[in-house]
Amino acid sequence: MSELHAQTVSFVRETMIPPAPPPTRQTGALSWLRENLFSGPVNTILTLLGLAIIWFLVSHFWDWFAHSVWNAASLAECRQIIAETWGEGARGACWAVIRERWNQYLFGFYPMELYFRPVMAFGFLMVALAPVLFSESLQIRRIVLIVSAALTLVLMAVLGAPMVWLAFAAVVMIGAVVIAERHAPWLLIFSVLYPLLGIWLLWGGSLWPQIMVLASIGLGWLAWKLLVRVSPLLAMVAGVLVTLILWLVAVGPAAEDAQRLIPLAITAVDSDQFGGFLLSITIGVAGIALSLPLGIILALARRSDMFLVHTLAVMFIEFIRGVPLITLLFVASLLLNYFLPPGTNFDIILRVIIMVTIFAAAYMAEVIRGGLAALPRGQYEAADALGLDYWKAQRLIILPQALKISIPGIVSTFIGMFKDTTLVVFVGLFDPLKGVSDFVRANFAWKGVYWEPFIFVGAIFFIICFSMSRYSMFLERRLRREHR
Amino acid sequence: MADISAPAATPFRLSMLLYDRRYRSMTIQVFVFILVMAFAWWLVGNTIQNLRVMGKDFDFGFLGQRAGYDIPSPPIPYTSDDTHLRATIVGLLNTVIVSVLGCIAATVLGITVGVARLSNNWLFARLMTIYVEMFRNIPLLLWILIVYAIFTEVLPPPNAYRGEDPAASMILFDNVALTNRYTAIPSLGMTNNPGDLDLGYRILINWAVIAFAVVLIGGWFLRKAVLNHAQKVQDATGDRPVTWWKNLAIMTVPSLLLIWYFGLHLVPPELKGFNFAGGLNVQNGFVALWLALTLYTGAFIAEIVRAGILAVSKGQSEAAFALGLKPNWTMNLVILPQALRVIIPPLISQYLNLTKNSSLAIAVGYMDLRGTLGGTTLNQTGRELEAIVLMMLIYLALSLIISGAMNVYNNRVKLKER
Amino acid sequence: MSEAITRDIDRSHMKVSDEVAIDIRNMNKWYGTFHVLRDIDLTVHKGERIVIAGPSGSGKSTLIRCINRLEEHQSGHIVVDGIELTSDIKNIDKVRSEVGMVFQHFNLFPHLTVLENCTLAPIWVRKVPKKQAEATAMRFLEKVKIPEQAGKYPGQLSGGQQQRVAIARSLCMQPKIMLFDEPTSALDPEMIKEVLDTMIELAEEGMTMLCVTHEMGFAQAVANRVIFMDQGQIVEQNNPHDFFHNPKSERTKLFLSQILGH
Amino acid sequence: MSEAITRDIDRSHMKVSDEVAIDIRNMNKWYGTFHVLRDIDLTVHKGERIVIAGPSGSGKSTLIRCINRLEEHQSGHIVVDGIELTSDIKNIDKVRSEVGMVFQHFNLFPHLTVLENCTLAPIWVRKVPKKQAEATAMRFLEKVKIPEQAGKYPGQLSGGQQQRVAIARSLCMQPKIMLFDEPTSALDPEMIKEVLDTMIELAEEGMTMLCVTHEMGFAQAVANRVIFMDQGQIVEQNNPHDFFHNPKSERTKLFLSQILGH
Amino acid sequence: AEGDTLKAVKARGELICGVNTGLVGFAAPDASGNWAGFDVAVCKAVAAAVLGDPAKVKYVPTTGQTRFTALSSGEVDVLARNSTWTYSRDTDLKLDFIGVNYYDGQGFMVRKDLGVTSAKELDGATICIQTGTTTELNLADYFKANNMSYQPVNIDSNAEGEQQYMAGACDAYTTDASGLAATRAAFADPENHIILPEIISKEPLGPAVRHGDNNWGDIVRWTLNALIAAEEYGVTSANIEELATNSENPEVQRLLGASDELGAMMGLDKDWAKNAIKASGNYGEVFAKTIGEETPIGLARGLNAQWTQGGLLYAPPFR
Ligand SMILES: Nc1ncnc2c1ncn2[C@@H]1O[C@H](COP(=O)(O)OP(=O)(O)OP(=O)(O)O)[C@@H](O)[C@H]1O
Ligand SMILES: Nc1ncnc2c1ncn2[C@@H]1O[C@H](COP(=O)(O)OP(=O)(O)OP(=O)(O)O)[C@@H](O)[C@H]1O
Ligand SMILES: [Mg+2]
Ligand SMILES: [Mg+2]
Repeated sequence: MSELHAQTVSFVRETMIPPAPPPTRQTGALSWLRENLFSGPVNTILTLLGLAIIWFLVSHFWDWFAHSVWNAASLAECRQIIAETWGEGARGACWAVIRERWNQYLFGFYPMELYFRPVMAFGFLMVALAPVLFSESLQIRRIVLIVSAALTLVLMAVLGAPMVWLAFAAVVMIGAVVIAERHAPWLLIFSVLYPLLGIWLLWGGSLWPQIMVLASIGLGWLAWKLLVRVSPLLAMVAGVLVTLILWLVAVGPAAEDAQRLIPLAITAVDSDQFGGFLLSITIGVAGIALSLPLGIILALARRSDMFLVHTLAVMFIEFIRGVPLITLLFVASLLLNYFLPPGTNFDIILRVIIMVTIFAAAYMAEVIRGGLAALPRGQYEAADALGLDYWKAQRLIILPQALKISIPGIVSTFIGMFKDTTLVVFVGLFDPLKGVSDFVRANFAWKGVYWEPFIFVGAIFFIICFSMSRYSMFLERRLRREHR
Repeated sequence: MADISAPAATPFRLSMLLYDRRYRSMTIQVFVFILVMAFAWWLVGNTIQNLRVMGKDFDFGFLGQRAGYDIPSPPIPYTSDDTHLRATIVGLLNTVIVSVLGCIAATVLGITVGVARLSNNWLFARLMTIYVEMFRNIPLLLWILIVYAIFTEVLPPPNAYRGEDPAASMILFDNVALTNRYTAIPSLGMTNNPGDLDLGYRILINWAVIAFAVVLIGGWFLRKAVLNHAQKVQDATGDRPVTWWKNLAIMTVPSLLLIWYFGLHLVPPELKGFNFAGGLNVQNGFVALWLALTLYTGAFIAEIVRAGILAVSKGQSEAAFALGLKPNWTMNLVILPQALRVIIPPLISQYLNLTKNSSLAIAVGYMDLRGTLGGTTLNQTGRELEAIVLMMLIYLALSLIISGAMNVYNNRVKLKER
Repeated sequence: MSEAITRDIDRSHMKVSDEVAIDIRNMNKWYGTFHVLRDIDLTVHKGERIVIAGPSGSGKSTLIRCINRLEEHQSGHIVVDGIELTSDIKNIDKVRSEVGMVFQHFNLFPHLTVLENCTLAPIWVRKVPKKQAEATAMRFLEKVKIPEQAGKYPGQLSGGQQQRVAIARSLCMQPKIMLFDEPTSALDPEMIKEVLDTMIELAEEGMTMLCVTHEMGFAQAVANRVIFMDQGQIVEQNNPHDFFHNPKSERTKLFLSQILGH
Repeated sequence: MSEAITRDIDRSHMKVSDEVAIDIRNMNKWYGTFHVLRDIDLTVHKGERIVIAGPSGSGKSTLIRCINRLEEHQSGHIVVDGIELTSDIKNIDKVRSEVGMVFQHFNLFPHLTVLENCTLAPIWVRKVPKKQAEATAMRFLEKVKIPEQAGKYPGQLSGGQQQRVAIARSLCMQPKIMLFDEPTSALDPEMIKEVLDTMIELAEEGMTMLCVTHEMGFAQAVANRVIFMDQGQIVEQNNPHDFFHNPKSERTKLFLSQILGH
Repeated sequence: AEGDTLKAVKARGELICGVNTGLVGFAAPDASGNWAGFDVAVCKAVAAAVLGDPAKVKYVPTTGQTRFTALSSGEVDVLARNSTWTYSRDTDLKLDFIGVNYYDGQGFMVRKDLGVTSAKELDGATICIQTGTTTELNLADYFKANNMSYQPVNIDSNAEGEQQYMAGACDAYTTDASGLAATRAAFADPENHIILPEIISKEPLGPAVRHGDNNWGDIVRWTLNALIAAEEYGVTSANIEELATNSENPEVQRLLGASDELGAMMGLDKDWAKNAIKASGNYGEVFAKTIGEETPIGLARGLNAQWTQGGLLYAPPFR
């Protein structure tokens, strides 16, 4: 009736109850089936529908896959083999075309004896990316480094790389693995130098331009250093100007002179020999690498409280995002020559890379803007209160954090861009999907093959993009966890 | 309280241009402006000079010339004698048509798949995941080509429908013929044709279409009125009157009456000569492009929808259940309104992407803006500068319209926060 | 935060009747193969105010979530207000409209105003006319002392205000039993007091309450009974005074020394 | 939390000099059309320790943020250490490197270790060699009693530790004046004491301090002067003893009754 | 830019030649990336004439849309990409076609079982056509002139066109007759397809150069003429060395640089024509090797026979 009642219920457990197994219908394969596949009429229908879809796909495509021919010199021969082996009218896949032309799907017209160079450049790319993309988890970085080192070396050996190169690659890759274990931030130096190295490996030629570019950056840094006491802003402008002017004026001649004095060159490969996935990856990686700084500048400009700077950034970003990439590629191939001084003429691949960069930069700017916006205001205020000026605050406090948050977005942008590199076929470049396939089919032997190249190329795209998207999802999850 | 006393004016010194916050931003902006202007001036200067060197000019006069090429199934009357301008408009309309239909279908597909991925049916959820991953990670161009190739390779040619014992037969009660050129569907015939409204420029709209439009729009408003009324009744008495049959009647009865009045009937396609005639032949290029765009964008939308639903925390539905709300009310009153806020902005940028991606139409020979203005017209007239600039501007305008709509929506639904 | 409870409550009028509000017998629950609740026996009478304490992961939340079937139990019986919880949907709905629940993170509907949050369930579940629902809602908002916030959105309120709205929202369904799952643990210290005051007021009116909380001041002030759980079992039950000053089980002692230690 | 202040401080050696550290005259500030700070007049001498109190929204934070120009004032004058704050960037930079600030939410840089947090500004703003900056940083970390955490990241520290790092970070710039904006209000009770102790130590060394806080124990123990603000104005200024025991204005009385009430 | 293409090519040591991205018989790279084909032979000949080495060519694949821009913007020195010489291209587009290396005409291919024997019976047919080509305009004009209707199926590339046609997505496939023959030859069942007798247009395909650099135009024009003349005079890659030293025919002597210094007039070596012919043989040899009857494509010489054989090939005299 009252308080007393409550007091009578006092209770103390003397012995604890051990955990018991759940009732049987909670476990076992049958219960799994019941719960996951047949838990209700709707679910059952969906399951049957799913089975129907699977059955349809298998029944329609299985025999085609099963009747694969790997060894033939032409489509006609393929057809003949299929007819002989599985009877007249049988359908079958003619993978022989891939067997014969795989190199062009992967490397385009890159000289066959030099295939190891792109492979090496790609392997080094992994090393260069490791400290950036896999900076958090030592274990993942170790796996990535070791696997890519091993793969690169094996592939290079298979592709007949000379001993010198093998040794060079081995030193770099094993060195990277060791450094990653000992003092990972040093790998960043390699990341910074990688663009020059990668360009050299891919295009070959003299190493001097690379060295000269480095030297001019060094001079620009010197100029900055000299002036920074006077005015940081002025110093930055001066540093950039010195570097740019040296690039435009001095690097070329100086490199030639140096090359004459001390030859330091490997076989040059023109960019019109690039094709297939080599082209896609080159455009994709170059585009993303170049668009990152541009995107950062655009994002900062867009967040600026200076009206004009903000407006210009918005206009630029919205314009680029508002038109299809294909029109920008047209601009690269058809209009860029109108816009440049008469007589200038440069490589179509370079032009395409420029347009792709601009395109990606607009998207990148939005991604990075998101990262910037995700930083709490306190970080800006703390930087201000410590007396850091705008650029120092950005460089030391804001961007390192914002970029880290943005990595998943950057990876997604890269995936999109990488897929979009197939559009370069519309300006006459040999993308792996249509460009290479079209000229392969322009050959008499392979006229009429259709599905096999598509499946081959599609599978490679899928593997690359899927693994990247998984990686970015993994990052996203981890970032979300960290933010809590 | 003292009023604003103007800050003491400090005398202006030149160094303030760099070191005074107020002037510094001005200085930077002027500097940026000069830089941008110089760059623009340089571009324009180069262009003028280049045009002179090549002996060309910048002139849109070519749009008035005879186009000379044909466009399959133009949405407005068009022949090869029409001008490039009209060809451009046809292309633009084609772009808009495939984009709009693509957006609608992709939304439906995306929502279905997005929800299916959340279903607790293991098999189906997996299948949907495979679909989404396949389409997200393989270039769109490949999908367009594949879908198109499937259409050409798998479907029978119109020929197969010929003869006593045809190899293929029409479906849906002999109304639809799927061929590897087009899908022949019935067209609408009228026994009581009210004639056309001439909009000028050889654009005709049948009065019956207008009548249907009026009836449907009217019905939509009426439906709103019914719902409002139901809401009022619910507010007053707590019980919500049943409205579905009223709505059904409002939406169907007037249309049925109109159908009866105009004597609307289906004219099934018939094989005449090489092709089906009588009905409508929907080009496979269009269908393939539409389907590929739908499947591709649908995969992205599915992810958006899934993320949107997942973004509404589990606590929300638990709170609703704890209050005694039934699952379907919980969905309608609690989950969806919140999920939509998360879903709509990325959804619209997918619409934007779809519209831009429709420029790949050329791969299947669908004559969209890129195929007409940026393709044949450009090629025949050699006016690349004008054609591409115009094409970019049109795409830009389409994008701005879409993103404008998005901004309006975003501002309307923004959650109020502290 | 024990100083948050300032006044000592006059418990004399807070009668506990003999009627049983909740009756749990031999209840067991598993998550997969993990046995979260083991042989729970618990009878709650109308008007009783029960505080459930225990270390993290001991199954407190799961227990009270079973009471309005946000979680399903796998064996044993739960009878709420005379209705047994089985998988019968009608029973579940009935129980849920008799049992109000307040969550740790409020779970207000951010797209609805405070008033709409409070009237949503009465209108759709109880079919109350809107006007009337709003009047009731305003009454409860006044009770939790935020009538002036009725037109705002939850996002515009402080945590303490949000939790009070959540309480008002539950009350608008005029439940017979209220469940609280750590209602103050996501709040800043100043706001805890606001919410506890509201809960005390409810207690004074004789509402049957089950409250998972670590606010021992609150427990001492209003509870009829404190239940201590560990490893999915009820380890000790007692009136607050004895529970705090004379715990019997070793685990309870350890637990109390931890939370009262500082 | 008044029990946090345990010892009574010997104020005799905490001299207040005649030199003026901060001089605010007739200062007004608006957010849009909202007049947040009205006719503020305030002179702070070197070595003074001022506590600013007042209800939420009264403009306390805004006031001290104006002192290092995180916010811009629109009329009147603020002279800090002889430098007037105008929009001249050089002056602003100079003032900021003389004035340290500690925020409510610490605002440590999560991507840098504790040591890097502390050496960042000395290295980049004061151009101190790294070695030297690290030595200084370690000295201050020792002062706030967490030298052993130097290599950790802020995310690995407790709130109290983080706040002490924030204080050390400010001190590393060897500022003449320290501003504190509710440095303890985001902390759990146990941690408040750690931080207050550190602040008291600072005060004992004669640092000029302006501190927005509701820790009245702290105010009584170390402040030379308590300033009470309301609606953007300084309503009352007094020494702590008189302020707490003999408030003059009605508003102050009301406020004191509220915060000391529970 | 005007007048220095030759200088630029010599300085570069490489001829940049715009070609098709892949067209059977005319231009396509093989498995090791070597370009070959009828158009490619022109590039090689010009490179041999100018630089003395047929291998010094960089091939720039161009699409229907990029080809003329590539030429007019100076990206390529010569465009050898089966482009039809038309009035507007020559004038409005500011190109110079320097001659015709293949006389083509637009035709139709249909399945035999369609029962069609003449293009006039194609009323209402579905026709596959590559967009952005002159064939598209010709087709429209032809059907209009004959009061017939058709449904175009626009395709982007030749490969797609073949695929569409084979699957029966169009009743007829129209393109240049040479292309039709090549396409048909590649079918598994060429005997089931016929090329209709009507040729509905003139398609003179020829290399083009930029407008304005007449000397360069001359070089390309006369290189092509040299190949044609060489066939006429029986100069082949096999006997060229021999004839260069001891030919009786004064025209051959002039052509192969034995007597007059013709090359110097254009700023080339005296061996220019010899080199050009040596590159891949005379016109007839090139034809036979790439698209002739011996090849799977199996085109007959037809209009492209020497004027002496009843064809249209007629090289102006070398003097
Ligand atoms: N959905 C679930 N699936 C599997 N295990 C769960 C699930 N929800 C809770 N658990 C586990 O059940 C146990 C009891 O959880 P419960 O939330 O009831 O604990 P609690 O006593 O409320 O703890 P806290 O004080 O942390 O809220 C925990 O070990 C938890 O990890
Ligand atoms: N950026 C801003 N824009 C507009 N109004 C603002 C802004 N920042 C603060 N305010 C307003 O100015 C007033 C004073 O704010 P301030 O933060 O200085 O108060 P406070 O005394 O520090 O309060 P608290 O104790 O809550 O921190 C408040 O009414 C606040 O709403
Ligand atoms: Mg819990
Ligand atoms: Mg404040």
